[in-house]
Amino acid sequence: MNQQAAMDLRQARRSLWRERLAEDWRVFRRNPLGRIGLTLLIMFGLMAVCSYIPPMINPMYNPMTGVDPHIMASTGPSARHWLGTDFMGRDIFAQLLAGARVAFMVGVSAAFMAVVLGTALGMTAGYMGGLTDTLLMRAADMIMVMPTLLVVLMLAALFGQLNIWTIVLMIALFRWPGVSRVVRAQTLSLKQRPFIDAARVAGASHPRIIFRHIMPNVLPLAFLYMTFRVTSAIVIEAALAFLGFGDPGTVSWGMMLQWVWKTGHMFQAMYWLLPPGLCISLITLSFYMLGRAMDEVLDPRLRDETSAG
Amino acid sequence: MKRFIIKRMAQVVVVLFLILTVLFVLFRLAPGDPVERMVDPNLTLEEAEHLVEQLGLKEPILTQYGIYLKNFAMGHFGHSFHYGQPVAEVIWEKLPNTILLFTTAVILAALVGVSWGKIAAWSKGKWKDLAFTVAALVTHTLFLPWLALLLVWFFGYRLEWFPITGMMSEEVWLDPDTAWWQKAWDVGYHMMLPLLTLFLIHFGSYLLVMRSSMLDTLKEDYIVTARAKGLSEKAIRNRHAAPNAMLPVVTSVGLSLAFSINGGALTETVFSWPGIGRELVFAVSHNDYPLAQACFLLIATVVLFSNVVVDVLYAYLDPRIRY
Amino acid sequence: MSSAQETILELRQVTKRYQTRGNILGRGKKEVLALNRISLQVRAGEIFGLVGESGSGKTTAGRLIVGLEKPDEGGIFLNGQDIVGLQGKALRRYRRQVQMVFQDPYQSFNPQVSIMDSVGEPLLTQGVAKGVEREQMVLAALKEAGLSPAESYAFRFPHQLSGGQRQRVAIARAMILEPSLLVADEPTSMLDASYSAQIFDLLLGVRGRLGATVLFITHSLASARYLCDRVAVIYRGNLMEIGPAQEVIRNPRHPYTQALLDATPKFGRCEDIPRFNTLLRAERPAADSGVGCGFFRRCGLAQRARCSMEAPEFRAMGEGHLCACHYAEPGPAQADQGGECHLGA
Amino acid sequence: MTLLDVQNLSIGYQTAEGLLQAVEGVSFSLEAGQSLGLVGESGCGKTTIGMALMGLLPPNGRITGGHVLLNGRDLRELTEEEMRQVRWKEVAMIFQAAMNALNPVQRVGDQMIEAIVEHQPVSKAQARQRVEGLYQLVGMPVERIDDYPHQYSGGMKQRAIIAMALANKPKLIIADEPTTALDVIVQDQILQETKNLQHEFNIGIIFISHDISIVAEVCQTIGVMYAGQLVEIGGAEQVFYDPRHPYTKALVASFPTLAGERKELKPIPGEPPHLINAIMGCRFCDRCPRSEAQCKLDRPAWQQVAAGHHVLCDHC
Amino acid sequence: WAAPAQSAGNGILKIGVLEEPKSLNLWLASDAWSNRILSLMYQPLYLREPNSMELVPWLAAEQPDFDHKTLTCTVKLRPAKWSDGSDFTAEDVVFTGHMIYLYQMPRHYSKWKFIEKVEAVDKHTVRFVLNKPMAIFLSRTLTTPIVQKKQWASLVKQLEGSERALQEILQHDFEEPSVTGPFVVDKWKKGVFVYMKKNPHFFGQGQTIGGHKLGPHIKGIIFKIYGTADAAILALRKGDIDFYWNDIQAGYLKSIENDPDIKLFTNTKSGVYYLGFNLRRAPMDDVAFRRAVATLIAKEFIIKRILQGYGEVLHSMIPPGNEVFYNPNVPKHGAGLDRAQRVKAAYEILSRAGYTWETPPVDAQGKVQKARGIKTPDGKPLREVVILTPPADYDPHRAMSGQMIQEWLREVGIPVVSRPMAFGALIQTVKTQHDFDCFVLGYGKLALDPGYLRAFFHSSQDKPKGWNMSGYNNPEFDQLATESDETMDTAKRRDLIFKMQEILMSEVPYIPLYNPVLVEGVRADRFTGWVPALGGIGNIWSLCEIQAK
Ligand SMILES: Nc1ncnc2c1ncn2[C@@H]1O[C@H](COP(=O)(O)OP(=O)(O)OP(=O)(O)O)[C@@H](O)[C@H]1O
Ligand SMILES: Nc1ncnc2c1ncn2[C@@H]1O[C@H](COP(=O)(O)OP(=O)(O)OP(=O)(O)O)[C@@H](O)[C@H]1O
Ligand SMILES: [Mg+2]
Ligand SMILES: [Mg+2]
Repeated sequence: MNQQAAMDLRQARRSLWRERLAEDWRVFRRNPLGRIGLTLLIMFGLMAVCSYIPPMINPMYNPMTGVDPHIMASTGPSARHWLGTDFMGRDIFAQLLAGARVAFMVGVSAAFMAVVLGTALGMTAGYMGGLTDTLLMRAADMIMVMPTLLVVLMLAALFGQLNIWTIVLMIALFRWPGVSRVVRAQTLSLKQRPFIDAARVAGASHPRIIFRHIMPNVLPLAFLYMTFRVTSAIVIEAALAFLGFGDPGTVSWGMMLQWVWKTGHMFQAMYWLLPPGLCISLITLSFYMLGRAMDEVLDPRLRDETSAG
Repeated sequence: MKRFIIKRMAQVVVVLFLILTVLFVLFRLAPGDPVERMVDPNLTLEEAEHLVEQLGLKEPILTQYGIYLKNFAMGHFGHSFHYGQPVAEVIWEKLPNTILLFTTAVILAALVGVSWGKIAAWSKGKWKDLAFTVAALVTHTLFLPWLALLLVWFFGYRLEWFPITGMMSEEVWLDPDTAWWQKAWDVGYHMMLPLLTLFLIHFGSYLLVMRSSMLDTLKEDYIVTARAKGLSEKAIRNRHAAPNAMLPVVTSVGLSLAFSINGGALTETVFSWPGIGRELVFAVSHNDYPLAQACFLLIATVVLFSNVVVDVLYAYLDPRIRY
Repeated sequence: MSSAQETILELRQVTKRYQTRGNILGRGKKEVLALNRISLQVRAGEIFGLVGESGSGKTTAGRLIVGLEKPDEGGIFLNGQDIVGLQGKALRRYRRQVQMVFQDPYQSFNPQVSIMDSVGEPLLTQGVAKGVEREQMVLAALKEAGLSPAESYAFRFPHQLSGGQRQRVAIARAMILEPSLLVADEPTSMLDASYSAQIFDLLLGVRGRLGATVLFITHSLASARYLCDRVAVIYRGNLMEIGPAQEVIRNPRHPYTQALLDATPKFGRCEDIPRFNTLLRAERPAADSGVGCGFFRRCGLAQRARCSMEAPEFRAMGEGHLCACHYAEPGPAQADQGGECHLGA
Repeated sequence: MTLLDVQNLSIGYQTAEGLLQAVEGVSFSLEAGQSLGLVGESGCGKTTIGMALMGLLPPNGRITGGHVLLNGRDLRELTEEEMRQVRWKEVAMIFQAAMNALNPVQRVGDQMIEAIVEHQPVSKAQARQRVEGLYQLVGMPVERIDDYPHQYSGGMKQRAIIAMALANKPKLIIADEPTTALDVIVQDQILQETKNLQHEFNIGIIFISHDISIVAEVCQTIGVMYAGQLVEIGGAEQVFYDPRHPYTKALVASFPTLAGERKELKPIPGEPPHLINAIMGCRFCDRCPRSEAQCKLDRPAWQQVAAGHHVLCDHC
Repeated sequence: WAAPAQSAGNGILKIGVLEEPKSLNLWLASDAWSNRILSLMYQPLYLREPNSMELVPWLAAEQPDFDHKTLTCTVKLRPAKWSDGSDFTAEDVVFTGHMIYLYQMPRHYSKWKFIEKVEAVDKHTVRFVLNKPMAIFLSRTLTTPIVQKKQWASLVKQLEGSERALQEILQHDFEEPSVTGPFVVDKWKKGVFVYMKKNPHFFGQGQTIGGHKLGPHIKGIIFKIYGTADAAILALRKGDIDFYWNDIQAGYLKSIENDPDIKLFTNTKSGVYYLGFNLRRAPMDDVAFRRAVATLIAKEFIIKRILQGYGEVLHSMIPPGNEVFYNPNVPKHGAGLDRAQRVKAAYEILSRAGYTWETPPVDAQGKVQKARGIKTPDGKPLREVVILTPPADYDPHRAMSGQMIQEWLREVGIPVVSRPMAFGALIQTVKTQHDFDCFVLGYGKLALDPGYLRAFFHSSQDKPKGWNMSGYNNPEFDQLATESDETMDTAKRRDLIFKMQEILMSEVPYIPLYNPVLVEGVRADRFTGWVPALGGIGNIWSLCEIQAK
């Protein structure tokens, strides 16, 4: 009997979360922006996954090192090279696929780091207040006024040899303040909310308040910010590569654009100029749209509207 | 108000000092010295050593730091390794160009973005809103260098309408008879493409921010009041909704300034617009540290001061805030 | 009314000040005297009403009592033990005895936490029960609060409940540890009349069945009269009048209480309600230091020389009825005219 | 002549879950200079009616049936431009959230001048003079005309809005919970002033509140609303002393009073129905102590219980 | 919209360049872009004639009179004028020499420090006294551009005793430098254009020097600064410029090859692109290993595929265009072999040196197979070798060459990775830290005098920041190099240089790969008379000779 009851309760608890996710999903799905964004992202995800295939078919499809033995200059699309080849006879399509992988890698990992850092620091500052808050926020202010691209550019020039992970790390280091400011503001406002008082009256300790009560309310926001940070990380990496300060050993879309630009194929190789830029723009767009859609899912006003009545 | 401004300025100075120090440390931490990177077989080892010494790179670090701070305080930003000229002069030559391009673009984008954002929010759900929003979303997320290259390709190469580089035609400037307006026209003509690039990228973000801020504002009660007062739609939109909706836009402009400067540098680089952004990229790739340092500092200063200006502007626009 | 006469809670000369945050520069920084030397005693088993307008410091008093904040001066005693400055374990133990229901049912629940976990939180943090046992206790508490079937409410998020339901959940949460004192901070001010009656019933039940003492904070004299055994009227942090509910409301002695009663819209058979037409002045300046009478700024009777300098003593006006006014006299209320009823004027 | 005649008004909101029938079949009328109170719990459609009378329903709201006749003119047939002329000139509104009803970045005086200039051929200077007059009328210091709203206290804001409502001498004012956010003492002052002004200018007032005691203090006629319907309407005394509808009865019974004996309050059990679902019969039947099986199915009809006292219940 | 001005008509030549000069200060501006402009202004005593590559008297009036016994050289000067109208005299030459010596002028000092004395014999005669015989005296010292004493003397005087005199000099900025060349800068709009007008005092005007009848026949030159190649190419196609003074990348060639309005000139450069080894480390210290690598590299493939034909194979560290010093008979590892043969040859070299494999690259039947498990002669597995290259965007050719070399070496089982590295970092790693295995670098503009061989491979240059990046150390070579440096007789010196090349190519510290070919484009319809030369048509001779069509 008791066991049965316990099972029922567990089930009820599970279905509660299922329902909540289902509801979020419903709201999300209603949003055309979200639908388009997600579809595009899935497409890019597939591209990233598929990037492993061409080099397996033929080593000449290796995006960085594979050259078509019969082609010595950039050629247009053909059956053999769907999007043509670059100036050395490398397959543009294979590069494009590899670029998707790099974009995800850079975007997601930089954004993740920035958001984790920003959330942790923002919550610390907001919850602790006082000197900690002041110091952290002054630091954030200072970093925030730096144009990230130019900073990373300068560091790249100074320290030479940037590999893709150092770039990711630097983007993360310079993009956290925005997140932490928002998280801090949110933490501050949460701290003022009566339910925190209610938890304190219930006897909750500081860690419990932080992790059980504040964090779940901050995380969606952090997650939302992550999608926006992903776009900025991808764009910064691409711009860096475009300017020639990227990781020379990585085929990213920005790098592809740089090759087409620097090797003088801009005017005759549309097939080479268009795809990488389009991909960067579209992936940015899709993360952006995803973020906007999530914003609406998270927007409490909206939730209250649907729950009212 | 005055006290607030003074206090903010003091903050800016402190932050600048920090940035200055960080820059110094970074440049000293960086491996190698600038001479080392001059790969010229004509430069013998002996000569290189002598040059390093002459450039003052062999002094003790603290001495260098002291000299560096003193010079900055006195407005000497050193000499560019590359041009041999005082950095200030180099920057002084390029700064007006950047200001011309960047501010024109940002102001135009802000005007268009804000007014279209206003209209889009006002006609939410209608085709106008859809068209504006989609246009903004697309242009806002376009990869700037790519957009620039496409514009170069289309307007410069295909249509041959606009020059794709530089900021003036030498004929115009060599001819002693050209009137000032011809020169202005010439610069404007050269500015078309970079301006268009920056404009497109920025207007989207202004539009989106304005639109969502306006949508928030439209939910406010005083808008209902304005309606109830029987005001015309235009009056409600322009007198009540827009001024309130502008507030978040102003803040977001201030906050995104650092980010748009990235775009400015990229645009200048692609279009060889002789401005600060391009100069910074150039200096960085030519290891011209004094120049890079000064350009960066200038940019940081501009951003910091603009943030102060934004704060003040905000207070001006929002009577609830009184410093 | 109440048989138990021993004091469970005592506030002794409690003062609380707040620094309002000025702007970034620190300009406009002000000190707000939220509570000014308040002393009162709550007896075990009674429902004690704390009545006052918005901003009078009612919530502040509640927060001090449950230990969410510390008084700047004075002491708060529960069963004779000073609770000011309790920390850590001691504070947690204290909170098993004192719980609070907050004003805003929409804000006092974590939107990310289910009702089950919200209500069960005290059990967990106080180490009373875990797992299935905890869940059963939560269900029982919800049932107690009139939410049945409890299972269907337990596994919802706060936004899926109406305001009245939430406030009942809040009471369930506060009562799950079976505290001896419950602070109810305007539990109905955000609710519709039809819900408030439910909440009142619940609070009466809490007192009746569980024998808990209730400190009922409200701005409405009518609900105070309905619910409370004794009431205290406060104005801007100053205690004005204290006494049996019926006595204070039907026979107010303090000009402020009188003004409050005058202003309260009445309906129903209200012929027997006296009207005092107390003279209220527009605000006049006074030192904000807490000396003098708290009501001096608006009082029509007050004389500067006396009232602004000398804080009035509490004087007995009747059986357990105290009033802090230089001009109040014991005896029946002196109404200007009796029973003007505003109904359908 | 009847100032306002609302006939069978129904209003729906288009929501994600479907059409929300916020108001259904509401009829009442108001003579010039009279006051009508609408009471009912939160979400019963009071504000919706007020907004519909102003022609200011939100984009997803729509009048789905009925007529609104103002001085014999059907407001539903007016064009948007004509409606604009009506607003504030003939019908003014005092809003629920007075705190937010003033534009925070405009001076209060300017906002009032705007309301005058929009509807009357006067210069700004003249309008300003008028505003000064209005300030005196509502007992506010004239020198604070040029302040911003945030510099006013809650009561002052409310007074300013009342003054603004009077700016064009409208015949009808809709006051939607004008005092909810105020302290009792201030509330009392405002209610008194409202009453005085109404008498002085012979204005019809529709007074909306969820607090019966406030409505009781101000209005001659009272309409009780429940879940989008008007369930009882009649003179104030009739409704409060002799409530007929079970809901009205319950409402009166659940309200603590200052006078008389301390009577026991009787809470109304349950929750109001969801308005998304089409409701066939009586909307109150789930919570009604007297409900019968038939109540659920039959649409209740209006009964006259006394002169001018009507109830929407088949069993009263 | 603005129509391209017909520049030929008004006698102004428009040249497109990518960067503007650093400054007009000769001592600072040594880079290629500044040089394009400064070389038209500051003139040396002797200049190479483009066809014969011989030095011809330029500011000098006749060939130098060198007395080998006293190590004295007397040079007679032309009557010439500075652009400010004052006379060019022997004092200016003496002053220039003193300046270089005094301040250890970077890039010049090494060419002058062996000069004992330089003096003005009379107004038009200079006498140099050397403290030892020096081969580069004629070809490099006497080709130093001369600056005007009048203009610099006051500054030099001011700087007496200054600690940072050199810095001051480098940072000195003249509004209007006095020069002797055919053009002077008239207007310089920073970042936009440089306008040079004809120098009315140019000594060569109307003269015939080295068989060339000199103009200039044009009124002036506008250097338009295009930051990017695409813009410049577009300008050339549209006719906005008459000459794009830079190498046209293969990518652009397709679009302009068939343009009748554009004429392309193809010239070799004086460049060497090579693979360098770090001889301080195993296995690169093993000459057999290096030879095997050299054998495996198919230079023709690199030229054909990577350079798309725009280059010539190099077999020596001196490019063949340097006809005097190029030794055609050096060992040419693997020349003419196909892939399989290369693998076999390399296999043979390595196995003879004691390398072993688990699976050798060539099986018992002599067929090439996939090699595995290569071990060094001492039986240890061969460690991974890293080839550093500049990144593809800096120079796609070098980066790609590195990739190809990696593939080729793997054919015999040598574990190699090619790693592109940002240019600055690469130099730092290779030149300063010596922390590398192999690298691919190159020089695009080597002097014709082979003195650089000594710099690159002399053991004295093997120190941090020294030019001997390989750490090559061969006493015999050192001896030859020093001797050749001090041999002033060209024939004798040539023998020494030949021998040095043989030693180098047999020990291969560097494997020369290719010398790119330079493609330049001019408008065919505007100016004629371009003078092709080693290093392209962009040279002072061209600009002195071209005429509007
Ligand atoms: N955290 C705080 N910081 C500054 N001032 C505060 C703070 N909390 C309360 N106050 C001030 O203290 C005074 C008393 O506030 P309190 O919330 O106790 O009033 P209340 O009687 O509960 O009012 P209400 O009926 O509006 O809830 C008010 O003037 C308020 O502005
Ligand atoms: N814009 C809207 N969209 C959808 N539903 C709405 C909208 N506005 C109001 N509603 C719904 O219509 C019903 C009536 O709302 P209304 O605001 O008229 O109630 P009310 O009686 O004024 O309540 P309160 O006392 O809370 O102000 C409610 O159920 C509400 O949820
Ligand atoms: Mg309170
Ligand atoms: Mg309402």
